[in-house]
Amino acid sequence: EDSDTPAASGANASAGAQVAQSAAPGAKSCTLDQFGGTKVDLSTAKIGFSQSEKEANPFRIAETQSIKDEAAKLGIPAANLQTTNANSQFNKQISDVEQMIDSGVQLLVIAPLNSDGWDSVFAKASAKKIPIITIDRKINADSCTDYLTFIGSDFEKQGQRAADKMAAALGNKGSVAILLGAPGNNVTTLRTKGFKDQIAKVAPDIKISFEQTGQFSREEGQKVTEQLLQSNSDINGIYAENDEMALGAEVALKGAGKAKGDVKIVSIDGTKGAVQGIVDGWISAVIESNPRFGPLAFETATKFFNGEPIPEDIIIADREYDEASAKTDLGSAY
Amino acid sequence: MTALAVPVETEERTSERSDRIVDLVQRQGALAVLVVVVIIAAAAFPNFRGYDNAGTILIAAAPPALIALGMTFVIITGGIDLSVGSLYVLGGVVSAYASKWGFLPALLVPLALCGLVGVVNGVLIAYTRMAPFIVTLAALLGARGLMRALSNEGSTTYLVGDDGFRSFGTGSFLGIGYPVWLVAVVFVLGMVLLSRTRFGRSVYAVGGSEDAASLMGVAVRRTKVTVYVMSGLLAGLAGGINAAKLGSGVTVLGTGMELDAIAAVVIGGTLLTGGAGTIAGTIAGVLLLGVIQNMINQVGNVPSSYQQVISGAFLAVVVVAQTYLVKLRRRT
Amino acid sequence: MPILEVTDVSKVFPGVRALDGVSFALQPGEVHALVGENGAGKSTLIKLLTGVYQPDGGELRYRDEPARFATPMDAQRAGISTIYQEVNLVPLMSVAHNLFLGREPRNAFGLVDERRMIREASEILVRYGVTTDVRRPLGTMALGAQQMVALARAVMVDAKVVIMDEPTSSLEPREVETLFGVIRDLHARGIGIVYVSHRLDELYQICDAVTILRDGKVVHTGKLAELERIKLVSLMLGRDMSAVRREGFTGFAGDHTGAADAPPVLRVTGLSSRHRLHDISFAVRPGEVVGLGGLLGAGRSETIKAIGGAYPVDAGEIEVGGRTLKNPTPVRAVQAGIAVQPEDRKAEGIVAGLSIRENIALAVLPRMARWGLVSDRRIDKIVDTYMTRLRIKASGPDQRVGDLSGGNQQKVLLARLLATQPRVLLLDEPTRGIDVGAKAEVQALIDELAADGLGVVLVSSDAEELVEGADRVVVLRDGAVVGELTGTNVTTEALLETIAAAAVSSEEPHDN
Amino acid sequence: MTTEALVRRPTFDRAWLPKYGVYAAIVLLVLYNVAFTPNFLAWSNLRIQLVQVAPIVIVALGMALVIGTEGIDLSVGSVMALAAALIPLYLGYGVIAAILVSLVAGVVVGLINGVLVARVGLQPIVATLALFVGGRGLALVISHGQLKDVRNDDLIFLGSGDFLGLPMLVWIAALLVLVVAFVVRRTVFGRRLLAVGGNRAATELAGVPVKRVLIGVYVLCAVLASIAGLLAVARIQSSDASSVGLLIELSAITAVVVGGTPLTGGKVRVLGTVAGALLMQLVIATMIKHNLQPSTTEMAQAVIILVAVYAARERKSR
Ligand SMILES: Nc1ncnc2c1ncn2[C@@H]1O[C@H](COP(=O)(O)OP(=O)(O)OP(=O)(O)O)[C@@H](O)[C@H]1O
Ligand SMILES: Nc1ncnc2c1ncn2[C@@H]1O[C@H](COP(=O)(O)OP(=O)(O)OP(=O)(O)O)[C@@H](O)[C@H]1O
Ligand SMILES: [Mg+2]
Ligand SMILES: [Mg+2]
Repeated sequence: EDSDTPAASGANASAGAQVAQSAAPGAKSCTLDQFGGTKVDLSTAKIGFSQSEKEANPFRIAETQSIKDEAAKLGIPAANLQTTNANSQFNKQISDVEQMIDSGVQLLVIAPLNSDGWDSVFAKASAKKIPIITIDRKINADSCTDYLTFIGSDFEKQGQRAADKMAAALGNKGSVAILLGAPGNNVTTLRTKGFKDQIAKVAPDIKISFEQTGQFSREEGQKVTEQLLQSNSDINGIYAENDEMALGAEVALKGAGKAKGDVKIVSIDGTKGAVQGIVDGWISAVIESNPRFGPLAFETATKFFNGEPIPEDIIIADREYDEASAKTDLGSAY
Repeated sequence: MTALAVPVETEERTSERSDRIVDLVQRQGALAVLVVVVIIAAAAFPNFRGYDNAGTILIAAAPPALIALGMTFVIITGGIDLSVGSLYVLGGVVSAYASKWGFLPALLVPLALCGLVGVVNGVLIAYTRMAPFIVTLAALLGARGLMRALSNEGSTTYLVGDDGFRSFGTGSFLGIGYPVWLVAVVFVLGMVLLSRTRFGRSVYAVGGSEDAASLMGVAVRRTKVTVYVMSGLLAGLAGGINAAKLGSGVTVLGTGMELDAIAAVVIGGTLLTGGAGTIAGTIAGVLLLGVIQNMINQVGNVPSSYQQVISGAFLAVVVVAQTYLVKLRRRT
Repeated sequence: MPILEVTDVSKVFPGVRALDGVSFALQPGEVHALVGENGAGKSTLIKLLTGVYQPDGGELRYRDEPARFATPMDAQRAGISTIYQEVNLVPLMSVAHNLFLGREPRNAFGLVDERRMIREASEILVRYGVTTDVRRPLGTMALGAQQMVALARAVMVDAKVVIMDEPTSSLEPREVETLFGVIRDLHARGIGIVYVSHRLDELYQICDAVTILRDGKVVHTGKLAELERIKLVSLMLGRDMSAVRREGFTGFAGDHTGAADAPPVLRVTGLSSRHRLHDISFAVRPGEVVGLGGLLGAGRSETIKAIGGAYPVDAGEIEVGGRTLKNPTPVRAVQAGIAVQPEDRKAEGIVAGLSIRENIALAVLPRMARWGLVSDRRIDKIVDTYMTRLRIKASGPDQRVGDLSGGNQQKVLLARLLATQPRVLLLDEPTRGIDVGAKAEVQALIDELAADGLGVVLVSSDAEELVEGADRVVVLRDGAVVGELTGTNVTTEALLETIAAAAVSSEEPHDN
Repeated sequence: MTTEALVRRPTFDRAWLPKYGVYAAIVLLVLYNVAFTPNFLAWSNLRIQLVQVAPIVIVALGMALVIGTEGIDLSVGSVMALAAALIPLYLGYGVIAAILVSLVAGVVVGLINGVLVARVGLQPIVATLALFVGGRGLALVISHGQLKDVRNDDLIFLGSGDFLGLPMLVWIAALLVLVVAFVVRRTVFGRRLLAVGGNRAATELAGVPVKRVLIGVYVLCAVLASIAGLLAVARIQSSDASSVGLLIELSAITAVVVGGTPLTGGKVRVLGTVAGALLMQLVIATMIKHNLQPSTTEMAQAVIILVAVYAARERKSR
């Protein structure tokens, strides 16, 4: 519970206040009528939640927990909330969701493994008029027909914010290495694009001299950094596309005899370990990717079934942690 | 001492009858387990019984079934094909890409490309005597690299451009998706090919004893190349129909597809040492894995790590049971 | 005008010149014997004739035209049918599928007509004395029956030439007769036959011409009837006729003195195993060679394996040197002093990929080691001892056993058994597939071992060998003892009579 | 029988390539890097390569033994995960306790694999597939799916400390290489293992306790994997059951096969295995250092595996 911790960006647990960016006037929105569904009482409804990856990293743990906690808070019986986990197998996620549709769920919350490839699910769900809320990752499709709305972070924006932090840490010049996420992953693509574009804009003197995948894992992040420190000894900054790789990089830097701050690390996610890294002086800044979708998802669903218009995208507020805020905000990191 | 009393022929006949019964159980072992599991699931989970749920299980099983079909041929020849998972993803990507030219290219381009990789596998295995395990392991890496090269390191997802192809993937007939019908047809062809043609017999012969098969005039190398080509083609086809279903050439399909296929084939009673196996068993094996997955989901709230423990334990139980059935058969 | 002919062919394997300028001609309607020691090049020549290997030089002519067979399939299509030496069928496939592999009858749709195939297979096999369910996997049949299937397969096509590489090594006398009937029939139809065998009797019974190979070269070719038996052997071995005459044909010297009243070193009582063995009892005294006689499938191999702990036993007792062997496993059997030489040398005997040294030491490693660490010095000592004692011909103890000739492989196997210092030696077909020279050596060795006080159990399908080598013969049929020959009664005739009598009596209704 | 027929005179070109091909490939790759990769010969760089390859070498040693018996062990990655998951739980009782517990986990998994293969008679690939799937799940269950930081100095010393100028990891790996080489060459167990791989039926009939040998081999392999798992934890200073040892079975098998050990059993090349692992490590390092994309890296790996195995393949000798 982070309700009484003042967060950097001013977000607090009240769901509405989590929203960073509501629909601009005139943007597309969706009502129950437009969608064509029927009103459902959430407290008695059958709800399906499809998680994409194993609950084996802080982000996924917090995400699943947040959904479950909020459901419990709303008095939804545990038996009515069906959860599945695709273990990173995309086809399994598709059939998990299809199976939940078959079993009669009335609302679907999906954390998609991939942004494309949902055609068969949409065909099935729209036939039964089941609203789908996708969280954390957007699906490339038509809102209000294929799915209801997307609640999540703007990954490209995260990349841009990380670039700003990196530029500031390096004083707008230097040589930066990127530890990419898993290849082919939309998150990887967007965080890379946002970062590179923004660097080109705000600090053209920063050279991106190295990009290799660390597979979002600590071990790979460490290995790649070790190699990179040998061949690119002039590196000043490392942009890690998630905290795990940043922590791996930290171990590699220590192993190579570097001192704190020799190489600036900026990463994305906002896990406790990484924020602790800032406190310890190894990491310069962390952009949060907020996993606490539960309150917002259920509030959105309630509004929707009450007939209120729902915006196409609901962007959740991501905090950021830097040397100034890390110590005080450590408690609110997940 | 009845055995002494009866002439040899009679003894053979009695042992033959019990042989056949055990044989039946052994051959239908996976099917028997499948039936038992389905009955349990239907009793325990009301949602399992639905017609829709059956359709969902089948459509999800369609691509793995195709891959397992190819794998069955390969394993009966005593080989193994680890490249199918990568070929499946590669097939999906090129299928989605080619769909902008229409339905047929969307289906044929993955076949051509993955078939080609199969040719390379087959030729290397048949003509250089390198171990299938290692050749196809290299192909696994190579095909994945190729897929990444074609999709801008996996970041570009091609969308299926052809509406016909897309509706082939998502549409259904009698509540059963079109891909399932296609897979059913392919399986019937596969069964006929394996059990009723000279090629099929040579597949068994090569796996049973390569040297003997060669001395008996079987074209061993051609047979081997053919099964790897088939395996590649079927993996490509699986990728294609999956792309049609998903409406895009997804690049992040999970790894490990090859191991699932091997598991399904082995559960179906095919010997990894080659020379014996049936396609009916493979169907049962594929469905069994799908049903188990479905059951775990039906429970509702199993954490992901427990799911893996259950799958692993289940795999062990089925394979051990299968082995005891085979032993039973050998003892008579 | 020869139907099949090679002139001046050679074949070199890495390090071995298997054939060296060999010429060979087969006339139509002729049964041509091809003889020579192990490793002389007989099988290699056959493989050259049938497209398994390509010759390194020379010419192949078939039906008066230069020919080249790229694969065995080509040769088969051209009308050359072959029974290769190593079993060349697929054990896991059914009998019918083996018989028809590659030429299955097909129906109107081009699909294999299973029903017709099964019917025809049964019909064909009956003519070869095989009455079995042809849907059974071939591997469950006795070796002899498998050999008959191979024969049927080779002959059932319209062949011009039939080649048989040691077809009788696992046939029983009755089956050999069937085979000879088939050969005579082919002969009458003008078909050329190449016949390879180490059993000289058979050659003189059935062959017209002979070609003798030694070290990859032809040392003689001509009419067989004009070649004296002793001369043939001397040509094969490359030794003086007088030397061969002096040594005789079998290596057995005669009776073993064996302490007639010493307590038995091995006593088997009431050995039974589900369906296969029924109440088998016999005893072996030190220094005695006890033969196990019977037809193929009589259960001799199973008996031996059961004693060696490698075949499940339901009832019965095995005593070695007065001590009961409880829950026999191969490990316990070896510890108790039992050494088993299995029938199938390749599959169950040698470890082909390992050296002679490793093979000989395999069973005695713990004795060659201290705290689990092996002492190469000790191993070398025993390896040396046995290589000398058994006259193993090899380039050295480090040679791969798979590269040795059959006879020498057999001796390595025996060396491994002897290294365990056994009290009882169980030998299953110790001379199968090895040439006359090596055979005599192995036989002499058995004599020697018995003289040293070992109890020996000898299984052989060669009645002559059994009778000459054994002091007593226990006759089995269908997994039960049906008679025993002792003293002067140990003759080929008596052996065959006992077997035949048992066969007759067991076909009569039996009540007990 | 001539001596010519008995003595196989191996010609130079025939014997050379299969035996020393891996080493030649390593030399070539090193030469390439010396020429084109900055800072390659620096000690710090070589050190990194050795440190990174150490866990793979350790796992590959066990894999080589299993492959020597004509088996295969897919569960090694899961064993690493299990070991990793157990360490933080027992670190409270001291490093020794934690290490012992993780080794015990290896023994247990090895026993299960061994019994399934030797006694039940399962095919090794399927027997170990069960634990491949279930083992990691179990590790996640044990660790509640949570990554745990490890801050025990003794353990961290194992992972990143130095002894006599060489990293501990390298010492440990080198020691294990020696032990395994010694086991294969000089012990009864090692000789029996090769015989089992060469011809199991014959070895059994010869009175060798084949099942015990097989179980021993799988236990040894799993124990080596658990050592690799605990070293991985020590090195990355955290325990993450979801990623430790992921896909290492394929790297290990590749190292073994590229190193010239045939998958058909009966032969184990310990030094070749080390060289195989080193070759694959150098390939990956070269790709990373030249900032190549994953697609290129994977395709290049495929080609190198094929070339190496083609060169080292067993000539048909029958
Ligand atoms: N594929 C092979 N590779 C290497 N050497 C071989 C091969 N086949 C046969 N040889 C060698 O060639 C020689 C001739 O062997 P071949 O099998 O023709 O003998 P054989 O006369 O048939 O003997 P046997 O009576 O034992 O069957 C032997 O020295 C043998 O070791
Ligand atoms: N009636 C039968 N049913 C099944 N298998 C049989 C039968 N008869 C024989 N066999 C198999 O055939 C093979 C040969 O039989 P067996 O070993 O009993 O014969 P044997 O008396 O030892 O003859 P030999 O040693 O000369 O081959 C064995 O593997 C045995 O299992
Ligand atoms: Mg021969
Ligand atoms: Mg026998």
